[in-house]
Amino acid sequence: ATEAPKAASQGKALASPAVRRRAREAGIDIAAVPGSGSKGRVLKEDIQSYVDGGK
Amino acid sequence: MATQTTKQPDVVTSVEVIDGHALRIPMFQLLDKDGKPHEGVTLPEIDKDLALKMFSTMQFIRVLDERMIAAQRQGRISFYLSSLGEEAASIGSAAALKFDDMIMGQYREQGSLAFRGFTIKQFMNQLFSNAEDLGKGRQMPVHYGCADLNFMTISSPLGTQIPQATGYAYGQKHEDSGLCTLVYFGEGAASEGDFHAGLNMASVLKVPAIFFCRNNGYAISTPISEQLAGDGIAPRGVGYGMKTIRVDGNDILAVYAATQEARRLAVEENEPVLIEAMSYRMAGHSTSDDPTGYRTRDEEQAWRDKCPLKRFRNYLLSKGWINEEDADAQQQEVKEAVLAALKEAEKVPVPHIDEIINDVYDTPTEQLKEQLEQLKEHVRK
Amino acid sequence: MATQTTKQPDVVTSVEVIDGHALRIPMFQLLDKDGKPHEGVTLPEIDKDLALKMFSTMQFIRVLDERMIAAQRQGRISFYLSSLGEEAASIGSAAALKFDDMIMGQYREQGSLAFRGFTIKQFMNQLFSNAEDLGKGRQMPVHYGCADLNFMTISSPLGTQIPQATGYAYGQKHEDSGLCTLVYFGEGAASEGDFHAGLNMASVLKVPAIFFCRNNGYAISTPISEQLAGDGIAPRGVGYGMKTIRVDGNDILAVYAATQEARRLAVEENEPVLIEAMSYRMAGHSTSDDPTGYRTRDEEQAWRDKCPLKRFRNYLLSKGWINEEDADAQQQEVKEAVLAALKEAEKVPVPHIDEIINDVYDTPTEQLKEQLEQLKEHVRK
Amino acid sequence: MAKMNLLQAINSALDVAMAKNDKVTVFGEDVGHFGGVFRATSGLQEKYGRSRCFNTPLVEQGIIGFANGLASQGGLPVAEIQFGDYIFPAFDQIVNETAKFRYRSGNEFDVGGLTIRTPYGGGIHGGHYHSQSPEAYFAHTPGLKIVIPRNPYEAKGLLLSAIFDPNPVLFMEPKRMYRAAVGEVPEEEYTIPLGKAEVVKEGSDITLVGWGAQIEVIEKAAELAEKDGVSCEIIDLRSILPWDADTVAESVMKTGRLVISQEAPHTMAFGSEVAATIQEKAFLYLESPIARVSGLDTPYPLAHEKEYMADHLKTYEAIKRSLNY
Amino acid sequence: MAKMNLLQAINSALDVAMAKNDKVTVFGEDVGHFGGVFRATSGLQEKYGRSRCFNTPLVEQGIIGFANGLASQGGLPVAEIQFGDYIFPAFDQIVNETAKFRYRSGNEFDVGGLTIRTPYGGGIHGGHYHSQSPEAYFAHTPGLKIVIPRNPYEAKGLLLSAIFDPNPVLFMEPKRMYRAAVGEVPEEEYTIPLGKAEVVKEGSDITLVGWGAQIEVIEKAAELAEKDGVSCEIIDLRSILPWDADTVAESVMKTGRLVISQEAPHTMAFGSEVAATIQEKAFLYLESPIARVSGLDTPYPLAHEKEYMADHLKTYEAIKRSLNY
Ligand SMILES: Cc1ncc(C[n+]2csc(CCOP(=O)(O)OP(=O)(O)O)c2C)c(N)n1
Ligand SMILES: Cc1ncc(C[n+]2csc(CCOP(=O)(O)OP(=O)(O)O)c2C)c(N)n1
Ligand SMILES: [Mg+2]
Ligand SMILES: [Mg+2]
Ligand SMILES: [Mg+2]
Repeated sequence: ATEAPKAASQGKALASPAVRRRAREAGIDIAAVPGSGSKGRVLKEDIQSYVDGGK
Repeated sequence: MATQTTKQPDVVTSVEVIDGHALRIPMFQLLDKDGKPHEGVTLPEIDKDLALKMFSTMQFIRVLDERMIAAQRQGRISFYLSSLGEEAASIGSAAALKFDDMIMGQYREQGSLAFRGFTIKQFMNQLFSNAEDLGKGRQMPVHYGCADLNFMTISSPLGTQIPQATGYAYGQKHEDSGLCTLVYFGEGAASEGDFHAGLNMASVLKVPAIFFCRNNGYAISTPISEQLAGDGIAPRGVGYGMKTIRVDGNDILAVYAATQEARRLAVEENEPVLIEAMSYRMAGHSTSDDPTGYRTRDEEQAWRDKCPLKRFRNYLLSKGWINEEDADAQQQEVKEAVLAALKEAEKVPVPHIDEIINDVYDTPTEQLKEQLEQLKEHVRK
Repeated sequence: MATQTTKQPDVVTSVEVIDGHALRIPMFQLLDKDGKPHEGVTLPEIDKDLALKMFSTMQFIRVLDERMIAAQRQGRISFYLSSLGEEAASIGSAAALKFDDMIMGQYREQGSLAFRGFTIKQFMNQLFSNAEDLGKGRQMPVHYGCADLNFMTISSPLGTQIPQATGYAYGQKHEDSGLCTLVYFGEGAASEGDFHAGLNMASVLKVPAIFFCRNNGYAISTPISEQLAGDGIAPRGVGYGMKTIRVDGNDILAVYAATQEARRLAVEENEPVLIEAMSYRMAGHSTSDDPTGYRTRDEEQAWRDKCPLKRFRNYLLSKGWINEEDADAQQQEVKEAVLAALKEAEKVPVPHIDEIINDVYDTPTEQLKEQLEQLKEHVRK
Repeated sequence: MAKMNLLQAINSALDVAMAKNDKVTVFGEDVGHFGGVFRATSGLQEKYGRSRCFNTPLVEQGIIGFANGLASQGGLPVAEIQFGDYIFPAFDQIVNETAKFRYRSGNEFDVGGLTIRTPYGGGIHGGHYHSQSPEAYFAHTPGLKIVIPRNPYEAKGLLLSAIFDPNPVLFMEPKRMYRAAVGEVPEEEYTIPLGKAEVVKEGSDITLVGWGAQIEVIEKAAELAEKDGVSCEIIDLRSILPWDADTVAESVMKTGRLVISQEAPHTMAFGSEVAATIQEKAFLYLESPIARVSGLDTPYPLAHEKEYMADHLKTYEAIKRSLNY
Repeated sequence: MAKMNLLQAINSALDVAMAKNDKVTVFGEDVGHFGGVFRATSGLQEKYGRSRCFNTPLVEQGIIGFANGLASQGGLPVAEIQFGDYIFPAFDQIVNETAKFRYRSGNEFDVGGLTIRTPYGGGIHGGHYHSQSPEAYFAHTPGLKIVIPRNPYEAKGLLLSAIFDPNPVLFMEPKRMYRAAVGEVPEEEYTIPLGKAEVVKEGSDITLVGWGAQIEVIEKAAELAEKDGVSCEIIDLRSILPWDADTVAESVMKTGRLVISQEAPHTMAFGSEVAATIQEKAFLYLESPIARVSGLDTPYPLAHEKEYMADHLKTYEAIKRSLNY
């Protein structure tokens, strides 16, 4: 039941709140981060590579 | 339009303090302690078959209780609760009912259930919480119940069955069934608020219910002197405007006759009746209890002399309806049957794990099915 | 070691059905309905000061009740609940107590509170839930309480105060205070389980408590005939082995004398006492209720003739302790004082918002402080 | 169809049920000739006789004990508790008896025919003994169903379902809407399924969950939010037990945000269960913490009732906080 | 210091309290000469007399009603309810009276002197009427304190705090540990603050929260997890009301994960409040959903007690799921 059954809605991200925090701390919009997890879930590595890529 | 209908009381012009013991209620008894009918009494009409059924049920229950106390000591069951010394109260009252009347028990009325036809096997299945237990192994030992025998499943919280009996009897009256409900409870349980609720409502709503109090002197360790200050339970009936009978609970014929009259009042006149049966809890409260800590051996001995089983046996012997050898032989047979059934029941497995979620609702909810699935998955690991 | 101490009952040898009305309890009365003492009675020793205090309290309460019913109709308060017709029961009983005795009310005993010295202003502050209300505006109108006057704050759930009175009285006995607790309740509330609990425990624990039932014939719309089937409440006392007095609740002298005797029994002999005061609820249950839907005008009229205020007034007139003019003038004064106090109280603001979290615990928890802060922030928006 | 207020809808449901099945009986304090203190049972005694609609003595534990017994006999009792605040003396009969009757007996006996009706909730200047919302006290009790309608139409349909549901149901009526809420209600029988939430209004930015009288509060809050351009999805749980977590979770997976608005004091109100379950079911979708707007953790006050209540303004603020998180 | 089991620790606390203040009285069903069915009050009647330690009639609503009255008079009653399963007849006296006494009277009166002791919990083959963990039923009640000790040392210190705390306290004793738990306990008076959780074990990967007998279960689960290299922080709430959300939130902000393990049936157990509150307070730190390990949503069974219980294995599985989320 805790499994994500579908992808996030338009303009929203699939991510744990802790990952959301990391995005906030990095000053980026998490909805823009491509997620590598199941159903496009954004993982903390994704934030990191987005930040690295952005640099 | 309703009107206020308290009858105008008589007037007195000096403070009249009614004493708390203004009403002394006598106890009805037919057999003396040796089983001899009192001079000139009218005995209830009980034919030989019925008398023997009552007697053999008494013998069975005595054996069952003694055996299961032992079984608990041996660690074969977790808990047991006997009716030693009180067999006449339950069996005598059950015998005076129609089979279709509802019985609601407290937990010390295995006699009534046996009288209705609950088999040794059924007793054992419940006591071992096995897959064949009618209650599906969900309740502690002695919490019997059987719809086919019109014996409501027992519930541990004390007194709750009392207003339930009032409601059940209301339904019987509403259906014009000609039936009644008899509800048992201890003198301890009679302290609960539910007792007050049940009796008062029965009086006002005029339902065919018999409130049968087994006054056995104790509630676990608490003697009746610390339970109540009045003259037992019977005078409370008068407080509710309810017809009331006090009877010797160790005299099965008196119990039978009293219950018969109560049933007549209940069914024919919609008059609920309170019966207080005076008896004594011969054993500990349950196998978890040791009464030597709170009462004297002398007291116990005095009551042992009033044994209801011995008393009825003597009566039947004198009447020539039984003889010593047959009675003893029967007892021996029962002993063996009980032991055999016990060994049988021990072997029956526990109920299927699915039963853990059945009967919470009429059908399991989605959440419950999910919880069961998780549980099974967990068990598989 | 405890022993079982039910006295052995007498034995009878035929089924003796005790009738629900086996015990008829008479009603104690001193004054006839015109206020004339019955022939040859001993009146309680009440000096002129006390008699006038009782009378003026009755007058005050009558005025207060009538005025506040009107105030509710005018929309000035949300709710009111009068004691019209029952002034003698509360005031007569309160007058027989010591000031330090505890009184626990149901909600129709403003007379007792006024007798103890609750001021018009204090009444009004409570009725208007304003910042000066001792109860801090937290309860509906008429839920008075005052520690200084030994009058326990009233609680809406019916019957709960009855076992509480038993506990309070136990504390008084434990401290050897020579004091008692008097607890009021209606004949309707006497159906609650808490009634049974409170009276039975009091009997067993022998506490100095007086259980004062105001039997006014109705519980909202429910007449006593649908509340109980026995002879009122008094016979229940006997069921608990408790000393019991039935008194004419509209005869303030009889109520006084009965309560005096009950207090003596309670304090000197640790004998709890049940008093049943027979009276009638002259008005609707509360301002939310209209009794014309469920009872006849004739019935009301019959009771109007038994008015306790008129009866006592006649007695005092005949004794020469009051005269018509002074009594009327006093009444007029009270009317004006009540109106003035009402106008005053209306102007007092509601309690400070901080009071919303005080007294949940002895000091507000951190969570509560946080919730109050959020609330204040929200209000500021 | 007819215009009915919530009381009339209840009365109509009882009438339909009693006409349909003569095992249906209605009883409680003052419910007989008088028709109950709110008049929900008006006319029923006249129509169906004293044996099917009657006053009981004043004893809640007795009313429910009696009702349990009557239901176990095969009756369909509809017991009234005059105020939700006075249901606690019957707590043992409900929690230990009603709820466990079928389970403990291995289905030898059940009280599925039982329905308990009781008015609940604040906003009527009733202080702490005429204003409580005690649903959460019962929601920890497997075996019970708990149902709360938000308007007259729902009230009638849900009550009819409750009466004929083969399980015991606690039916709680929002008393401040008894006369205030008026709507079109069919005069004949109809039912609304138990255990199913309803999406009262669809939206995409935030999910708002409530039940009973609180739905009106939530709707007002949503109106304010819509003015700010926020699209709110409103869900009425309707059943508190068993409750429809899936409908809520689905909505939150769409909106990413959840505000629960409830009357009862904050700690351990039913919103706690909703929040606990939804953070699990829709974890990865949550854009902000699930918020609960509730009464304060105090007994229900009188003078400060307005401040105490979880009103539309507090709910609106919570919506804004959730969106601006 | 002496070795005591949990019962002896309780008995010692009562003894110390009664010796210290003669307003302390102890009563309930069978607590007098007999010393209670579990013998928690053994010897107290002999030592302090029948007026300070006594049997009551068999009526829970009366026991608590009486206790409320005695406390309002200035006494320090310690009332025993024989089993937590039998506390429900007293629910009205506790929820409507005890909890609201001070508030409704504007502090004219209070029952702060009251302590209610009751054994709770499963694991003793007691079926549904000797096994329940009813703390959650009371936790929705502002005005009450609820305290549950996990071992003998805690039991004595917390009970002494409860008895002398100026607020009414419901003190729940894990009966399956009565004799099973043994530890060093000072013979003299000492107290442990109410409303404060304790970090029983520090750790960095996941926070485990529980109370009472469940702490032992959690410790076992943590041992298993540690073998997998998982560092668990264990928090004993000790007080259920008011409860120490800050200590839990702080821990979760560190570990990012939370598992609550509790005996009671899942829906609306106290874990729901913990989860609802912590997802709010520590939202941005959550790496995985807050998980609750609980009893099933059924009455407490007998034959399948073992399967029903939230044991260390189920708790361990939940820890793994949380970490692998
Ligand atoms: C409501 C409730 N409180 C307490 C108990 C624990 N208890 C079980 S039996 C018992 C004593 C009952 O005494 P009594 O009613 O006289 O029946 P007896 O055992 O003597 O037959 C007690 C206190 C319970 N089962 N239910
Ligand atoms: C436990 C509880 N149930 C119901 C009510 C609602 N109620 C308030 S007063 C009342 C009638 C009380 O009648 P009675 O005890 O005779 O007192 P009276 O009003 O006649 O003085 C009822 C049913 C309540 N306050 N508490
Ligand atoms: Mg007994
Ligand atoms: Mg009345
Ligand atoms: Mg149903």
